[in-house]
Amino acid sequence: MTLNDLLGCDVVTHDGRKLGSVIDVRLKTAGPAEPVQVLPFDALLVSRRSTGSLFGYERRREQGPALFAHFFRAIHREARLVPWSGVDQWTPGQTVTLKAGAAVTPALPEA
Amino acid sequence: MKRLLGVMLGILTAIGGFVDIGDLVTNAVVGSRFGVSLAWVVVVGVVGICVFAEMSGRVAAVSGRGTFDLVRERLGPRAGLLNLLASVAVTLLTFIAEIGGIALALELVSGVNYLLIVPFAAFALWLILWRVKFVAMENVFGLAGLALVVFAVAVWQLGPDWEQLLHHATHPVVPFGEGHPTYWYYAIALFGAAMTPYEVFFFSSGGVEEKWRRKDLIEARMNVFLGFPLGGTLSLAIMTCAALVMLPRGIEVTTLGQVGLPVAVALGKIGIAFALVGFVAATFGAACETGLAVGYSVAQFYGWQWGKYVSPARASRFHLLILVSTLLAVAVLLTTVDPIKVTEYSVVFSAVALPLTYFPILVVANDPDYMGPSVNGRLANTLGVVYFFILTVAALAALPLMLITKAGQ
Amino acid sequence: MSDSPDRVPRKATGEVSYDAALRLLDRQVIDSDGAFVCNVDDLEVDVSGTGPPRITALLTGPAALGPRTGGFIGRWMVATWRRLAPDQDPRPGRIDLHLIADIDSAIHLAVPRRRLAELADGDKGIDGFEQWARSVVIGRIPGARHDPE
Amino acid sequence: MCAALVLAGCVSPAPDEASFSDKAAMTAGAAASEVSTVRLTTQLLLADRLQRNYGDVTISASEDALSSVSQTFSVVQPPDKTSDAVRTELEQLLGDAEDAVAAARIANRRDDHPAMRKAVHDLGKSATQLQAAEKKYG
Repeated sequence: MTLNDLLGCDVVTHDGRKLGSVIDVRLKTAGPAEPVQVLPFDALLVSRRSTGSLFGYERRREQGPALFAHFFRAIHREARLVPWSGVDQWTPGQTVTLKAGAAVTPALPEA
Repeated sequence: MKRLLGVMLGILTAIGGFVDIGDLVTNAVVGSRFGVSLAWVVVVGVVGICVFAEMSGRVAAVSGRGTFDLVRERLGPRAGLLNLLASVAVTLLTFIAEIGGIALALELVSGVNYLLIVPFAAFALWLILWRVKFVAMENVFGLAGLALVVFAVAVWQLGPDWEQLLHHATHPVVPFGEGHPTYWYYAIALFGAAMTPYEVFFFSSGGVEEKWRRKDLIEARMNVFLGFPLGGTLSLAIMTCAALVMLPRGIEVTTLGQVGLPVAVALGKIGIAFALVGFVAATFGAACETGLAVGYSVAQFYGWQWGKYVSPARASRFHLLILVSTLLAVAVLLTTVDPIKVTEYSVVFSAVALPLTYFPILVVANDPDYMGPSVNGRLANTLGVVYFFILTVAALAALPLMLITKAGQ
Repeated sequence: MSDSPDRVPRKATGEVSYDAALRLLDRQVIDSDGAFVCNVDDLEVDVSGTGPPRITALLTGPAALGPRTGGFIGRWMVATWRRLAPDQDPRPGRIDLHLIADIDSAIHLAVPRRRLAELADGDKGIDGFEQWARSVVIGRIPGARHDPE
Repeated sequence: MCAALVLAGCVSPAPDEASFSDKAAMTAGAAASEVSTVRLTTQLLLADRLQRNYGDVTISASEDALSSVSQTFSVVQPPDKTSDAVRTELEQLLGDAEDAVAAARIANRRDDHPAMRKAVHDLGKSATQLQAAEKKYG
């Protein structure tokens, strides 16, 4: 299994509603000073589009230029963060199905 | 004292290294057809290359990453690959034009047909890229390229009516007999010549090779902010020479020989001797830079070892790329395609390809993960966004204008 | 290069999480001598055991990059590489996460590149093309092993 | 890119009279440019202000360019009688120009100053006529 089997997968809620597709995976480290041993999945970033998601505007507040930030945040205004604990099932290369009551929050932190 | 000398040397090589075959040809062609009515484009182009080079130099120094490392990281492998193919194609076209330019310059020196010179010039070039250190290469060709100052002396010697010249430059009108599409087509060509993408790949990769740190940024910025505008002045001098000597005689520049004739009018044989040294140095230097830029781009995209600070055996794929590009350039030139025509197309396609690398660099220069506290300030971002729009408009307009004007006929 | 004071090392920023596509994929991998090794073409995911899936290794080479490139070019990339690879069933180059010393704008390894082949099981993908280019063309040209003058 | 190169390099047959005289004007202009280049180069060589090799290469390049311009024009199909007149007149001028340039090349290679002075005069006349033709047809 590789990360490519997860990126781009459709993300579907338990009642079959499509949230978007996986644009990134947040990984947890053991701590800032700890050596990198294994990196477990922490959360999924989900958006309806993939254009420009590698610029990071939809998940970070501080990055300019303002014009680009506005543009890409508008494209990804429905970008969501879903904790991996809320994932029910992952079919590699196809879909990720969420549990009922998974905590879906906006990807962009509050200002 | 030693540091000051280093800074001086850097600025001088930046001036001498600014002009390449694209600048020589395009500025002379434009001067002979449009006078100084397109001089403003050189100014816009020089400010643009300053903005772009400062940004990518800063990114290189702070993050230690070359341009195509970042292009792939920000665009992903698919869009990144298309970007790489387009950029490398344009850089290769420029590389071919530069080698052709060396051969044409040496033809003017020796009287030997340039096609016979091409293989020898290419071999000498490859040998330099194989053996000579980055800094030595840059300094020798940059300093010799300063011989092109002879064009500025020639303008002064021709004694133009400065007031009138300035008036024409600041109140541009399309000259009689030229259409508006042609005017704008050459505006884009001139812009592409001033802002050729390889300059930035080369500049930033050089920064990574020489292991720039934050403290080296001041020096790099001086090179950019003093060297490039002064180099741009040489471009303007070449244009003005053609405007003063060729335009009144109804001569449209189509060969490298014609580019130098105004210098002979103003300064005679000694002037031509300087101009020839300048032609050879400028094209040789730029051929080295474009050849390396091809290797840098592909190697950075795939994460291969690259650079001139290790022996060729430790960067085999990088050197294989350079070798293959050189052979390809020779093969193309030996089809007897006119190197001046190749040059004219290369500068226009440069303008088309520019936004592809400019945009990712602008984004990364704002990314705190890479840049920490050295992200773009307000000025860099304002200029950065303004130029993003200028570049995009120029890139989109270039090909339609090329078709409408039949490449500027 | 890993000791450079200018980069923004992970340890200094106190980051506790990474976005994999943004921070790890397509990054340059640099060995303990400062030589460029490869790019991160994909990441290995381990789904065994309880708990969430874990990234366990960096993957590199056409077999990893091809599927991510997709389309005709991606398939062609993998097919060509399969044909040229000396192994029967070649796998992508693999670098275990244990070998990573630090992550900043690049991924810095704790070992020199020549040890990678011994450490990674069955890896030929990291250095195949480089070795081919060296043995067939570049290494045969006089002066290939001299440092530039 | 290739398509653009091909398109730009094409010379289409002239379908009507206006486009034929446009082509004639362009041809006259391009020819005048080459003739003037040879004239300027010869003047510089006469005044010993230009290296011999440089002058030689420049003149040969202009001679080649002139003959290619003239050849390209000679194969354009004139659409009507008016165009025939334009064609005859311009062919005459192009022929004169090619003769003058060839004479200049020969004189320069021999370093024959009187012949070079005569060539400068002839080239000047040819350039003036071509420029007048360019204005007339354009």
